[in-house]
Amino acid sequence: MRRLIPIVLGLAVLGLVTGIAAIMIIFLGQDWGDALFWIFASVMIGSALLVVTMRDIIRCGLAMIVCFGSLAGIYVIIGAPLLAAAQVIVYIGAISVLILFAIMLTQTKDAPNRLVFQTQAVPAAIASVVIAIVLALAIGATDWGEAAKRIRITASAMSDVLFNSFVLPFEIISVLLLAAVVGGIYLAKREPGGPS
Amino acid sequence: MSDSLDAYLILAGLLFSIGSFGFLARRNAISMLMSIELMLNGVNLAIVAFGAFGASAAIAAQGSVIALMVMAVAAGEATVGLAIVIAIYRNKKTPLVDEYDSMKQ
Amino acid sequence: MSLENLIPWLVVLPMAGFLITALIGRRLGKQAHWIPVLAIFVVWVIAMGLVYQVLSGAAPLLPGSEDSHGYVVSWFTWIPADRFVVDVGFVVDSLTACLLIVVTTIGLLVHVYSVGYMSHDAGYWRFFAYLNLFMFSMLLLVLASDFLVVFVAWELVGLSSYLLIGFWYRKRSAALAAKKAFIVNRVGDVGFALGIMLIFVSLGTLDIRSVIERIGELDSTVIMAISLLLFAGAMGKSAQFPLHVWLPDAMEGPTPVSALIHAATMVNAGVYLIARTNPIFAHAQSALVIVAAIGIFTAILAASIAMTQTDIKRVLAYSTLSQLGYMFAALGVGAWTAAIFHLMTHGFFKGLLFLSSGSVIHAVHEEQDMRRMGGLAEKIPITYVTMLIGSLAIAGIPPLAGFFSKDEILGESLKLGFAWVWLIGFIVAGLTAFYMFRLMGMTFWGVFRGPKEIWDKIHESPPVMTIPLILLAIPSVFLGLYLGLPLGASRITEWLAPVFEEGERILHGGAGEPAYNLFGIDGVLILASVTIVTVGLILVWRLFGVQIGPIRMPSRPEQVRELTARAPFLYRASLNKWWFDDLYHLLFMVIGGRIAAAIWWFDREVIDGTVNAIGAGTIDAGRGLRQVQTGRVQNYALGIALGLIVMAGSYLLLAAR
Amino acid sequence: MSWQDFVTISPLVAGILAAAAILIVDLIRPGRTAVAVAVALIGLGITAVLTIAVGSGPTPTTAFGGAYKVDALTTFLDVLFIAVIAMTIVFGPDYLVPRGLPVAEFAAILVFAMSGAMLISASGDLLMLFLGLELMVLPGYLLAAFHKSDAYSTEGAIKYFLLGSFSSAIFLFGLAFVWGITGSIQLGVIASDLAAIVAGTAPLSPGLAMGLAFLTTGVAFKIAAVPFHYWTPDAYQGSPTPITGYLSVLPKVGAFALILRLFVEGLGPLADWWMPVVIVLATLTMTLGNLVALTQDNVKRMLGYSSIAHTGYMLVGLAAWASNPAGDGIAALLFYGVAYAFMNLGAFAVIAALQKRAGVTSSLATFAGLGRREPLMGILMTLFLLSLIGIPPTAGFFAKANIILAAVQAGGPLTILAVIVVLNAAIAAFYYLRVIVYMFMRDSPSDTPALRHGALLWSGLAAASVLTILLGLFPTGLLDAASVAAHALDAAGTAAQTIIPALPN
Amino acid sequence: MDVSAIPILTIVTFLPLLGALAVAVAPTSAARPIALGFALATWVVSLLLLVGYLPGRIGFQFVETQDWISVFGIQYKLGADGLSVALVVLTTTMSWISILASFKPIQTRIKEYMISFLILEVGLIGVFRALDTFLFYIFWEIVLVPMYLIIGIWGGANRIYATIKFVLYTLVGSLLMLVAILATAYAYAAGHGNVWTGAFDFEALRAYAGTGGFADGLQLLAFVAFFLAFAIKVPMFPFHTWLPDAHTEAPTAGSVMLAAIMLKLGAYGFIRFAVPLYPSAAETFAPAIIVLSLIAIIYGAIVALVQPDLTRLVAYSSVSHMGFVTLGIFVFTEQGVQGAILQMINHGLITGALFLLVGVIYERTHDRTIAKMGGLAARTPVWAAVFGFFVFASAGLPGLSGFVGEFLVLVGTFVANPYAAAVAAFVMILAAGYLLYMYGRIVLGEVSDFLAALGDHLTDMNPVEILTLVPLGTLVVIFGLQPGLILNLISGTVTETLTVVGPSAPIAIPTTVVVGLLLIVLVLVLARIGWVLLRPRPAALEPEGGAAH
Repeated sequence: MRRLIPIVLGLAVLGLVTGIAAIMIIFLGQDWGDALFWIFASVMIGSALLVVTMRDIIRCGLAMIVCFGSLAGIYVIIGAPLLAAAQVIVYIGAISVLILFAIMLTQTKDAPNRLVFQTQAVPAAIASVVIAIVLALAIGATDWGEAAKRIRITASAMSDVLFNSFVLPFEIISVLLLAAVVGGIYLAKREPGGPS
Repeated sequence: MSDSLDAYLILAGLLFSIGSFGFLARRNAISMLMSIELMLNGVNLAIVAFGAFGASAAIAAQGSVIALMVMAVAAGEATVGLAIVIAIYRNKKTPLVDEYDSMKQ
Repeated sequence: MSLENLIPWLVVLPMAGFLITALIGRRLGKQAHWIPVLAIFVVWVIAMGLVYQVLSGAAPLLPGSEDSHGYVVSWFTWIPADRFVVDVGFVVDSLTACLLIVVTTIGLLVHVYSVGYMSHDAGYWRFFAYLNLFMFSMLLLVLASDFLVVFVAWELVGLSSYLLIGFWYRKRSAALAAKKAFIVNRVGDVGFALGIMLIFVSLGTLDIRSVIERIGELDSTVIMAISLLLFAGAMGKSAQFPLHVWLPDAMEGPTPVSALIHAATMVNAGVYLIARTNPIFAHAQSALVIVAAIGIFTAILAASIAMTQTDIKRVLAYSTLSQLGYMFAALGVGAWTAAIFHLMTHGFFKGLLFLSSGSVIHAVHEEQDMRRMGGLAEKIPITYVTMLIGSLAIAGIPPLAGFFSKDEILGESLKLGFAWVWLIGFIVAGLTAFYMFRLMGMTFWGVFRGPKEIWDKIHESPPVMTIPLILLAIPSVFLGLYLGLPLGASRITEWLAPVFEEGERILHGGAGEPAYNLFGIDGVLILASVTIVTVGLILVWRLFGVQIGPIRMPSRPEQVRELTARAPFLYRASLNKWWFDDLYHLLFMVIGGRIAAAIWWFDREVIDGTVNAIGAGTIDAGRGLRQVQTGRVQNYALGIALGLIVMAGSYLLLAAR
Repeated sequence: MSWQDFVTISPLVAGILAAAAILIVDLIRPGRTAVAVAVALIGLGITAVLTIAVGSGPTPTTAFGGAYKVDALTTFLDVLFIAVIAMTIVFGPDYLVPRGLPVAEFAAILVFAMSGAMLISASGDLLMLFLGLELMVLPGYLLAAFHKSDAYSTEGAIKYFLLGSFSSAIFLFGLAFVWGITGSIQLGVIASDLAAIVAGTAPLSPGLAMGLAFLTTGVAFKIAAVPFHYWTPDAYQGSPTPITGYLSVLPKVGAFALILRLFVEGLGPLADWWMPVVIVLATLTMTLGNLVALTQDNVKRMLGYSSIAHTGYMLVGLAAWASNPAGDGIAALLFYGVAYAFMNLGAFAVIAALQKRAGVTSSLATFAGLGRREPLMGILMTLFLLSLIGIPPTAGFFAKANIILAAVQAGGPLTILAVIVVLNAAIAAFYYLRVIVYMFMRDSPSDTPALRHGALLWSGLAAASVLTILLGLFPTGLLDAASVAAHALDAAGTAAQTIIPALPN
Repeated sequence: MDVSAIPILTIVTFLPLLGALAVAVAPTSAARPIALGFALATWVVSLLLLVGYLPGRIGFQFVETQDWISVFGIQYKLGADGLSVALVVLTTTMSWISILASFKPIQTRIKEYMISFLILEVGLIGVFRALDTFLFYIFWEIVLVPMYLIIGIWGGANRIYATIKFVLYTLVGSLLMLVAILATAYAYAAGHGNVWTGAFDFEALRAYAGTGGFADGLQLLAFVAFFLAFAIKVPMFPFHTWLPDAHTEAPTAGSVMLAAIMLKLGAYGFIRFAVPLYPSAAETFAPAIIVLSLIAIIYGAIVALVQPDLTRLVAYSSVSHMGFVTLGIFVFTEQGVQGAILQMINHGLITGALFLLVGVIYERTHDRTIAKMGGLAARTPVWAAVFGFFVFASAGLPGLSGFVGEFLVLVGTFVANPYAAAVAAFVMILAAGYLLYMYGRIVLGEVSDFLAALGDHLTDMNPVEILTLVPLGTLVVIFGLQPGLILNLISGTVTETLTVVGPSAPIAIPTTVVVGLLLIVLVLVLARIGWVLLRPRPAALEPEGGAAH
């Protein structure tokens, strides 16, 4: 049962957040965008926290998928639907699956029972909190000279950039992936002589 | 709220720090890898946000294209990383990174 | 060719003799003595020629002087360091002549004597080589015209004395004595060297004659400093208190060496130096007083020690000290002529005494302790007679040589207003007679106290040894008469007048010394000294016996014992040489050694320790920093994160400025 | 993309094609060491020719709207990269083959990494910089793990990989900030924007400060500057020795290329802000590197720490430029990079040669009596070590002198830094000399037989040693090239000040 | 004959290098003759310098200039004045003597030995030749490596500690000097509109310094750096502790070169570079340096008094003697500098010979403990005689070369400060003390049991050994009787040196210097005590017990 607690908690949080969102819309009269942003944001952060805290690594993987999903949602809100799609395809479709496979490959039975955290979890927590605070302060204190309204990114604009000014990087990416794959195959393939 | 750049940036910052916490605190190589992915996504969010609130449509497009490429790179990194994890798992029979300390000082 | 051109040969010949003998002497074996002896003989001939020329006034006048005859030869430039130029040159004036007489004559005789004395020694050739080296150095010393060259010779005689004292190097005591002699001499030499530097710095030249001419230009304190520094050098060479400790030990050397170096010649170098530079000292009268004081103190100190020594050579050594003290006292009071006079007479009779004692030691098979001698008079008559003459001479029995010179010193010091010097010298005269005839008594009279079998084998030394004794005995008798008469205007006085007139003028402001009147003060003084000597003689004869012709007394050991028991402190003090050796040992060996050890500790532990500490500290720092590298990725990552935070903070600060 | 663009990037293309060619040839003729090496060297040769051809053309030329830019610096660095990779490939087989490791993949991945480095040296905007960096380091991770059946190799690799991607994320975040501030990824534009910002009286915005912090951290990690150096010793010790040599040179120099492009050309206007940080980093880096190296008994690990120290020396050159752009700081840095590359590669090659027989460790004891066993090897190692110490007449000496000269020119705090440099050099001498002590003043524990080494290795060593000596005796040529390259950079920087902020195409 | 036509300096400098190459390719059996041959050839050529050199002239002769690293105006510039001619001839002489002397003792790795020895000679000659500060530094460092190998490979039991100490100690100093050299060069360039031409050219720099070109701050710092480098090499108190270790561990020939030539590098550096380039700084620091020299003179002698080991004793006597050199240089008086240079050469000859002689005995007894010796005069008379000769030469006996130099230094010092001279002169006693103590202890007295036990192994000197010492002895006598030979050679150097630092008459020694020194000593002692408390085990430079080989 104990292993369900985080999920229950997660659902509770989810409910709470959606509730707040509903209240925001119905009573405070905020527009849908803000509400969705709020929901996605909280879900993303929540699931991210689960990713880094949960004991069972498989659930971590699942939580990560949730996290990436909600990030995709945020991309939509920010006005980059194409990117959101890419996010879904690349991360949820590729990377997460890859990671889950890896988890399967490297799991030993007794893995979950061991300590989840390093002995240095507390200093780590402090450090990352400090980083977060510093970042937040800096961001808040900075005038980014940003435009008042965000711009929706059309597919055409994106493809234009991608295939005109960024064609070279695009090719480089392919090379990079090629190198990665070649090496990855070499490393992952089991040697006849090597250890099993 | 959804119209302020700061909100997105702070969100990105949070994601980044959570990822870094995971990286610092987790023992399992793969969960560290996942944490790195979280961090990268945080950065991505920042990039996209910067673009979206940029001066022109071109910049906005640039932003999301860059984010796209970052994803690709992340994929590449993940491939390499997982390959290495598998390789070392063969040698050490454990995914727990803090047990890989045969070389120190 | 005139004699002038021969002067360099005086030093060249002995040097040549030294080099040749040193290189091939080993092969010559028992013939090794020919070259050295020959060299010295030639030297003697040349020297005598020079002496005659100079003293008879046949020699040309010295440049820049109206009445002193002599030769000045400059040979070659030694150090041409732009302003610091040193020429090797020679000056032969009457003072040098007097020294030449002593040095070459006794030198020659000792060479001959050694042929016999050393005949059985393995290092025969070595001995003669060293002797020639010494002759070279000594002649250079008395001939040199430049302070620095004198200093060179000064050191070289020290070297040869080192080599000869340590001649029997297998004897640890000999080696130590040699070292002691050299080092104690070095102490004086440092003073001498500093004096020379001061002279150069203040006058810009080191040529003795010009220095003496221009010394007046300097202010009195500088002159004072110069004189004291020079005197320091003299103290070292002439073994004056407190640097006297080396001379008695030097008796470890072969007896001819003691006779030549440590009685007749080298130890006189100090006297010569001060006499040579008399105008400098004349300018610094308080320095002269110090000279007088130290001299006369040494005289009585040494005499008091000599009274109880039992080693025949040590007795003579202390008597040498005492007589040198006389000479310095004379120099101090300004009776320079008297000093040189005593130097010459003492050179001869002390040389005689030493050679005779050598003959005695030879006879009793290298035994030096007088308590194992006695009654040797009948066995070795020649030695006995010569030694008796020597003793009488040193005791100051008229008309032997010692009488005149010593009487001159005492008289002058009283007349020049140094009553205290006279008084002490007066007492010392008595002591001298005492210890000399104690020696005679214990050695030649009474009964033989050594083992029987030796007694049977005792025989007179070979002629090659006895003839030098006889030759030395002659001047011991007549030299005083020859040089010291006529009383008041003695021959030596007029010889040396040109050398000392300058100093005399500065000292007494030209006021010549009071006329000599035999039937006045001087006569009284003569009587007085004769009396004190007689008292001394009678005392010693009553205690240790005597057998001279009609005068016959048995020795009375029990009275001696009684006497020593009555004044135990004085006796022990005298016996232990007033504990000076022990004091120095404590100061320089024990305490000095401790200090040196402490400094070495400082070097090892502190200075080197610091160096090593820095090295080790660095490595320890490395060891410490290693620990950072735990080998765990998360630790590394945390480190990076912290680095990031610090970096962010510092950039924020920088940005805010 | 026009034909001209293609011509401009032809060296890069050639490099990538070379890598591909190696793989293809390996597919056709698997496991043929000689063939793979031959193909690789030919490919590199072509790449070099093209590089020089393009470089000797009119520079600076740009392609793809300024994304790719060839100037004297590019050519200088590219030639160095090609040389380094060629040497590494030459040194590889002697070590790999006895351990049954494939040379073809080795060579191919190396060449990929090289093209990444070339990309950095030629990139004109942030994205290219980032991609180039990744293209350079990803193969690095793979190579570190190349001996995949060896626990040490993989352990070093995973440490390297995890920390590396961590720092990449940080670096990327920094880039994001800069992009956000300036709204452009073009280095030139960035430079001029920042110049405008600096010209304005307002202090730097916190966001920009954060961006700087993240960027500095990222690159500091890549060049292994203290306190971001932790991965270095472990990765170096674990990797197969020839690869350690590679790791100690190419990624480091590549990262410095990144610094030159990003910090000097792009963030140059902010020099006043990052100079103090660089000074502190330099001091920490060289001091800690040397101190810890003092106590190492494993030569590979020791050289790892020493490479950290050398990073510190190079940073001094950077700081010198920052405080006195008119001086020779960058030229000194470049010269140092070249000298360091050859002497370090040489040293590692000797270690690799000693480890020819599998199972031989790289501990100091391995070197005992080497001077007796293999005199030539010993002498070569001595040469490289002396050069690393900085004893004349070797490249290392002149490089160090050059750095010090630049620092002295800058004056002020840099003078103190110069003194720290020489004190460090003295400390360093100790542990380098220890190796010589073992080689010449100790006897081999058991009379291990002298190994036979391939002509390939010898030729590589010959090249390294000759360069090490020649650069010390006649450094003028390289010196001129370096200063030309450096001035190209200055020109770019100054040009940037004048560019009107403009968007790509 | 006219030797100005041929690049004789280059030949002299690099002939040994040629020899090294020849040895490298030749078979081991031929190593010795080839090495000796080249050393002798170098010697002969260097004698041509004596022939061709025109003494008494200001400035350098045989100058060869060749652009090298034009970017910074670094040149390959060689030249010689009297001082360097004298020192180079000394170097070449000692080199072939040492090579000859190491024929018998060195039996392992002969090729490597000879090669390092010849390279050492290259470096040494180069240092005395270089007229370009950068080139000078390069030669300066080149000297280190072969010496490091010579001590480390062919040395005694504790050789590794000694050799590493030697190298690190020297390196620290010389690296700081490098910074100073570069800073000076830059100051020059900056003073000439950032034109580097001549920035490393010694003559240009000296001229510029003469015009007061270098700021005082730079002068002080640079001089301190140079001072460290040279003071460590000399070695001056308190930087001397590497010397005894190096001497005790080095092979005989190594010790000879170390004592005879390498110690001179520092003194040469002072005269050639430190003083002319930074005159005002030199005058500022002179009192302190004088005090240090006095300490070195007395201190070295006192420590020598209690040394149990022959080589250590001679090493500390070197410290004392070299103190005279630095003293003479920094009193800035004519006699002082002349004496210093004489002392350099004489110390080279005499101490070199002493080490050779100690080596002779060591080779037979494999021991240098004074306490074990005794009565050698009886067993090895020739050795005893020669040893005695050099012992007295070292004690500064007049007529031998040691005396003149010392006395000139003393006179020069007396001009500047009589009390300093008095202190220095005091060493005459101490020197006699430790030298005669040693001589009496090992040569005189009865044959010690240790030596007696050796039986016939303890043979007297063989012809080769005598051959190595004859030239030294001859020179000692010649220079003792005719110091003018050297004085004329170096007069130009002396006047030139003194033109920049005027013989500023009496140099007062401020009490602050003395007090400061005492304070430092106190601090060090306390530190040492603290060290003992904190870290009982003795600090070793070799962490992994490499010291105990």
